[in-house]
Amino acid sequence: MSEQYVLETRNLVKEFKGFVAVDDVNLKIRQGDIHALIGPNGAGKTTVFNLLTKFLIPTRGRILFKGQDITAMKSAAIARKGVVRSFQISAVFPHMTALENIRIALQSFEGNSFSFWQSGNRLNKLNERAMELLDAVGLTRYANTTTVELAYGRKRALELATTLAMEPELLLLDEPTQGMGTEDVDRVVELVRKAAQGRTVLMVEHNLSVVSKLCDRITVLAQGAVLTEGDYETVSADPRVREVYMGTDASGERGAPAATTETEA
Amino acid sequence: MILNGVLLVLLVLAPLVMYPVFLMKILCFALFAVAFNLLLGYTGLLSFGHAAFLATGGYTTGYLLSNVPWLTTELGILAGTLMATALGFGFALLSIRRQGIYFAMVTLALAQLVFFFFVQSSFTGGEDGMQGIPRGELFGLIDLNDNLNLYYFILAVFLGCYLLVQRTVGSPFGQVLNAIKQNEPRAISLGYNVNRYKILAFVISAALAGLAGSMKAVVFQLASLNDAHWHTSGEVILMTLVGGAGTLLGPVVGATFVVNVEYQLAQGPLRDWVDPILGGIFVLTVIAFRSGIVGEIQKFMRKNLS
Amino acid sequence: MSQGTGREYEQLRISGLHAFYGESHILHGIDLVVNRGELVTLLGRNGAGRSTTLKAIMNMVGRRTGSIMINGEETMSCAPHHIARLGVGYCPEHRGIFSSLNVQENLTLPPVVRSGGMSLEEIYTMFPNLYERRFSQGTKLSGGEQQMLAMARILRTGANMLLLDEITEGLAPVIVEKLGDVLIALKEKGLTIVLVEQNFHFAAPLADRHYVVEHGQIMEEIRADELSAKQSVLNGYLGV
Amino acid sequence: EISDNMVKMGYLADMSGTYRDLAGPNGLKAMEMAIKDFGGSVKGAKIEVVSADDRNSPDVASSTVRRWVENDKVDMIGGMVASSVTIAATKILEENNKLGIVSGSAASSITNEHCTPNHIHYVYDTYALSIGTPTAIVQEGGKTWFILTADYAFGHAMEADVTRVVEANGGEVVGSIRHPFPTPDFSSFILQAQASGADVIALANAGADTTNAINTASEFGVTQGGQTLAALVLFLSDVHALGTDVAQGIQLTTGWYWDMNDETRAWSDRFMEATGARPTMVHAGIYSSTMQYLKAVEATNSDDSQTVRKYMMEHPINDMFAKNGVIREDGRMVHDMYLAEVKTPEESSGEWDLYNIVRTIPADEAFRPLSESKCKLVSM
Amino acid sequence: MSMIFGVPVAVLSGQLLIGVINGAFYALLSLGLAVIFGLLKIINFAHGAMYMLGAMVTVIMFDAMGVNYWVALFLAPVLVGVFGMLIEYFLLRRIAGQDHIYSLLLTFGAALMIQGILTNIYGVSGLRYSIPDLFKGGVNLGFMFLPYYRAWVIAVALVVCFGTWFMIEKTKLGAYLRAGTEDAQLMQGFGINVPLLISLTYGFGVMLAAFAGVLAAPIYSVTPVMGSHILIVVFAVVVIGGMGSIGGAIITGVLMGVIEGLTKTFYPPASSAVIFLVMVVVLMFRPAGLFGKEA
Ligand SMILES: Nc1ncnc2c1ncn2[C@@H]1O[C@H](COP(=O)(O)OP(=O)(O)OP(=O)(O)O)[C@@H](O)[C@H]1O
Ligand SMILES: Nc1ncnc2c1ncn2[C@@H]1O[C@H](COP(=O)(O)OP(=O)(O)OP(=O)(O)O)[C@@H](O)[C@H]1O
Ligand SMILES: [Mg+2]
Ligand SMILES: [Mg+2]
Repeated sequence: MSEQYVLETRNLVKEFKGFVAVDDVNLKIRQGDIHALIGPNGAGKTTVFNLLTKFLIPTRGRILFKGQDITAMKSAAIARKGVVRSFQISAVFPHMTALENIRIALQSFEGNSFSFWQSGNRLNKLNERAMELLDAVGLTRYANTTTVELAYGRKRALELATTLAMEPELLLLDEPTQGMGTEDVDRVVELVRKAAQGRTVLMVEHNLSVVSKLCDRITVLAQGAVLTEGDYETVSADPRVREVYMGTDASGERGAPAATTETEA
Repeated sequence: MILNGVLLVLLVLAPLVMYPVFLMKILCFALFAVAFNLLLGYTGLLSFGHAAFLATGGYTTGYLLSNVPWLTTELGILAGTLMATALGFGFALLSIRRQGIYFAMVTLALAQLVFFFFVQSSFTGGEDGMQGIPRGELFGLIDLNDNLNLYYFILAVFLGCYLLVQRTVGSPFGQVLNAIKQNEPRAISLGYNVNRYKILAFVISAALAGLAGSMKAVVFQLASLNDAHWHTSGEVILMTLVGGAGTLLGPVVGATFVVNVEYQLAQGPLRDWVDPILGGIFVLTVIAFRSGIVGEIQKFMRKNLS
Repeated sequence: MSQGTGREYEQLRISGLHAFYGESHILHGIDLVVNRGELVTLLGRNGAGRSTTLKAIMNMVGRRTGSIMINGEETMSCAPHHIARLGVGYCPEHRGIFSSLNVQENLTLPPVVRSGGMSLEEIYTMFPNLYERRFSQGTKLSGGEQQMLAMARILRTGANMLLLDEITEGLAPVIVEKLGDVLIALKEKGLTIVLVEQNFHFAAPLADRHYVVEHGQIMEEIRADELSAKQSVLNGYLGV
Repeated sequence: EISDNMVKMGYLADMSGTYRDLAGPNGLKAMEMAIKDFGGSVKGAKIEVVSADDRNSPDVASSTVRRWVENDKVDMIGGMVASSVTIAATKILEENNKLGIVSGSAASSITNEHCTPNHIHYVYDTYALSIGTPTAIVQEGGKTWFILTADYAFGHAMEADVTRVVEANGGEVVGSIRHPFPTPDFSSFILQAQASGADVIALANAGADTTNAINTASEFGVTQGGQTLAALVLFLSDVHALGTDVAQGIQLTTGWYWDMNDETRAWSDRFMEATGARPTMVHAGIYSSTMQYLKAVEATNSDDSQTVRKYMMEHPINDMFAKNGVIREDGRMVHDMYLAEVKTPEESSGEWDLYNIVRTIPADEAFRPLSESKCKLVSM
Repeated sequence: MSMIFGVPVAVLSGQLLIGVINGAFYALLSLGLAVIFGLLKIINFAHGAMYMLGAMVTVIMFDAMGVNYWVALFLAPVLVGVFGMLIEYFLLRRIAGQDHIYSLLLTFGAALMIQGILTNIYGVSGLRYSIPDLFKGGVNLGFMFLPYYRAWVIAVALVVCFGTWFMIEKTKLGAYLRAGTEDAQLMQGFGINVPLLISLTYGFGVMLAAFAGVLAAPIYSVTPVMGSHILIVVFAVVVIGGMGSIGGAIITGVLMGVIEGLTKTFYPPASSAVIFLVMVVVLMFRPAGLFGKEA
């Protein structure tokens, strides 16, 4: 019935001690789309991500990946099935170099991860691919830098590269451009576009210019429930979306006070 | 490399100048600490119950060698190691899902229950200890009552285990352990079933600790409740930290240092002051040499080379 | 808003500031001045040292040399809590919401250092989300809600100089808009604000002056009225 | 022939742990006093002492003893408290044919299943301790007994011995509790013992467990309730710590008491001068046994363990510690033991004036008869 | 007389009361430990030594200067508390923010030193101290004889526990403490003298241990090693309650006293192991302890 949908949720609900954070959400993510999940702060976007990757257990509802029910699966199993997320707050291995960070991700496909008797040199063949990924996020120079020493924005870039290393079928990105300078934002947009070829992306993003440039389809969440859905034009024209989320400025750049609009032109 | 070679030569020649039983004691504790460090230093798990494995290895080997006449020593040691491995697997299953200090405390609690079992069982000889364990013969051929024979046997086993741990730490498996140590949720999201990795690490560590206990029982020809006491679990933490957790040589150096200091002090004019002096050393380590002896040397070299 | 008219009160003067994290030397001689009632931004690429500058003002970096005067008082030898007591409010990059406290406790946690701060009601009207979740554990809030809380928290203390690090991070456009209004209102009340921002479109219309930071040094100072003239220079630095 | 023209003695004891006050550093003083009193040399051979803290660990004891006898040419080892330490040490002494004189240990197994031809058990043992007190108390009318037993081999052995003695004298053991070692709080056990209604509450434990139990018993009014308290293993240092206030009236068995006669008083005055405390029976035993050993070496002109032990067995001991003490073939030194009662605060004239000696238990009653011995050295 | 599992009800009620009394001790000790761990993230292996110091100081002050019990009840905890603050200031402060395990090593080392030095001075047999005259004797409750002193212990321990709980969970000072442990630097940036707060907290936690020590002095044998046995039991109590949970430490303390008491009645040999059994079972089902918040 739903061949073209990579991911579906059916009446997904998450309650925290009586507080309903996700309220009966039915998502349908089409194969190959870049799908955005937007909405005001506290709408439940991150919670949805957490449910999809089983960092939280749904109170009710079902999750289907390629038609298969994955509601009961564990985090790691879901990741191995090809649903991989990046974190909103940067998550890296702080005392490894950038290169090693990526290698750990690549290694999970190698199937020798329990071989405690093998030499670590077997992993060197992953270096090339790791460097490619670092290059893609502009971190080539920092390949051998210990990750703690990277500035915040670069950690985010690294986090993204690590996620891509997983070659996910469905990529979940939680605010991938958060904390990045303009320059990097553009690079990430390109990166996501490139990464999206041949796979599906579901992203949370508050930078509307990124959303407008990248996304094929947008779901707006508000107070845990789906407010509306459609492409950027449809959604941004919706007065309810303007009211609860975009504010007076829908120019496509990041939200800014009314006064900005003049300077911008 | 050169350093390792020099150390090896020293170890081979050591019994010519030093008392072999004492050297063997050091090797046993060094192996114990190396095993423990695989968890603390390389997986980020603080086990507070490793005494249980040391004691299980010792008691099992001791019991078998005393009661099964045809059993050769290496088989007795193997049996002790296997028993500790099995116990380690049990501990791991019960504790591995707990985090941080809770993990430490569950392992402590389990070890206390094991201690209780040993206290209650008659085969351990209670507080008299299991005494007079025969050293027997290696492969039925080599007489281990000769201190030198036994020393070289223990040295060989120790070196084998040390190399195994070295290999493990650098292996693909070791990389994953390191990742888990640094950021567990991230490792999960990369598709690793972290509990399985932790369990395997725990079991390897328990096996090596059991092996250390088995060999110790053969060396001293006794196994006692002291081995199972929580102080011993604490002692191995101290040895590891004093030497340098997360370094390969650290636990070896730490064990050598602590065993030596304890022994030398107990003999000398300060024999009533062993505890306070050891205490002072621990305090000093934390304040002034936090990375441990080996860790600090490494830091110093890195600084002066770059 | 020109400098040196004399009637202006110099609230912050940093000269020759160097800062280190362990071995690494991050700030290489920062010089800047902020007058009372001014809003200045620190612009720059990732890793330029803007956050570090704010932390250095608070004495929260490993080691510092140089001089930092607050209200004409040298603070290089002051502990962080003394600096806060001089009327400085700091909102860190990583929010620093306390998980052992609920939202309301988080909000009322920082001691009042001066009179004239906002009341709890005012804050809750400004951020209704926080009101709704006021008895939740602080870190159970969504990313954006935590950001609001981090900002709101220092508005209560009555600090008259605010050091704000990336406060629009992760906020929905409506909220960002509202924050802009808040900053304007604070400025009108006479507060001094040092703003570190990635979101130039947010910062540009609010600021009196911009400092461009690169490699731990101030590369350029741009007044609001020079902004259009120097746009290309700025773009060069920011890599737009 | 005295080997290397030197008599080297080792003193091994707990110097810093639970048993410190029993033998400990003061035991070493006692040994040194004996050597000094002997003159510092035997037949021109120097007498030397090495000492070590065994840390109550058989490992430590075993590596120390091994090194002493295998490397450092030690001829005799004294002290030894914890039974695990003693058994480990004596095994090694047997292997190397050196001599051990055990003064601190209580376990009677040391001259029973663990006996060796290379050691002597000098001062007391659990068998002896559990004879005197129960016999006397049962005879005075304490017919029903409740035993608080430390839950380890030593406690179990004591419990069995007491039960045997009580029953042999016509009494009855109505209950017992095995408590973990160590137990910081005894109130629960004391309560159960009170509820049992037994005439006598016996403590088959030692050290801090015993003092804690006695303290609690006093707090819960055990004696006011008409029950008698019998501590089986109680040393002078323990009673001193408890004070006569709490400990008054308790009956106990001891191998020696400092205030028995002029001879003991004279020696313990000297001991007190050196250490600041009155000697326990263990301290006195260490002094005495060292003396006897040196005499034997002198007499035989040898420090060979078998020669010396044989001489010591053939010559009864008569000194301030023992009258007509005899070392048997199993290594047990048998001598008179004493039933003592702790003085009341009114009777006591000073902090160390603690016991009234009630009765002498003759040597042949006090110790396990050879006929019951499991020792391999005892010829049937 | 009615029986439960072969034990008379009267005996059982006595055992329950004794359990509660011992539980009050555990509560007091684990409370201090929970305060120190919960608020400072320090694994205080010197806690047993501080308890011991409380008792030793009480006895020593009495012997040397005739300081009586009532004065000691205040003076000894204060002295030990100040001593604790010195340890914090000169030692623990230097490892702030480091892994837990360093505080464990450091406090363990400090405890060895304190214990060892006192052992060499005072020996291990114990020092004499007697119950204050006011509390000599007791009352017969019918099912048991309750010494007045034990009644006093339970009353005063519970009052102190509740007071501490209230201060930490319900007052502003408590909020500072809780927040300061999560991000000391930021708290300091808000204008709070965090280093001082930390010293005081450590001093306070240690004071609670010393207070328990003073209470123990008249009824337990006072020796330099009296704290080392009780240490890991108290740790177990804190873990079962949930590390960092102040209320949890108190309730669990009492609960464990009772469970231990019941074990002493039904199967005495296991009474030292039962707490660990409970711990394993509890953590099986509640990973963060009975009252702990899951991370
Ligand atoms: N573990 C939790 N316990 C209780 N409430 C929670 C928990 N996690 C999230 N919430 C609440 O659920 C709501 C949704 O949170 P969520 O993090 O999903 O928001 P979001 O849409 O990602 O917002 P943002 O854009 O600010 O990141 C918020 O109001 C938050 O306070
Ligand atoms: N704790 C630390 N240890 C070592 N180096 C650090 C540390 N924190 C920051 N740095 C380094 O200091 C430099 C400046 O960092 P800072 O956080 O001030 O940058 P920023 O300008 O605020 O950038 P961002 O936009 O990424 O926050 C960076 O190169 C970073 O790698
Ligand atoms: Mg979110
Ligand atoms: Mg920054």
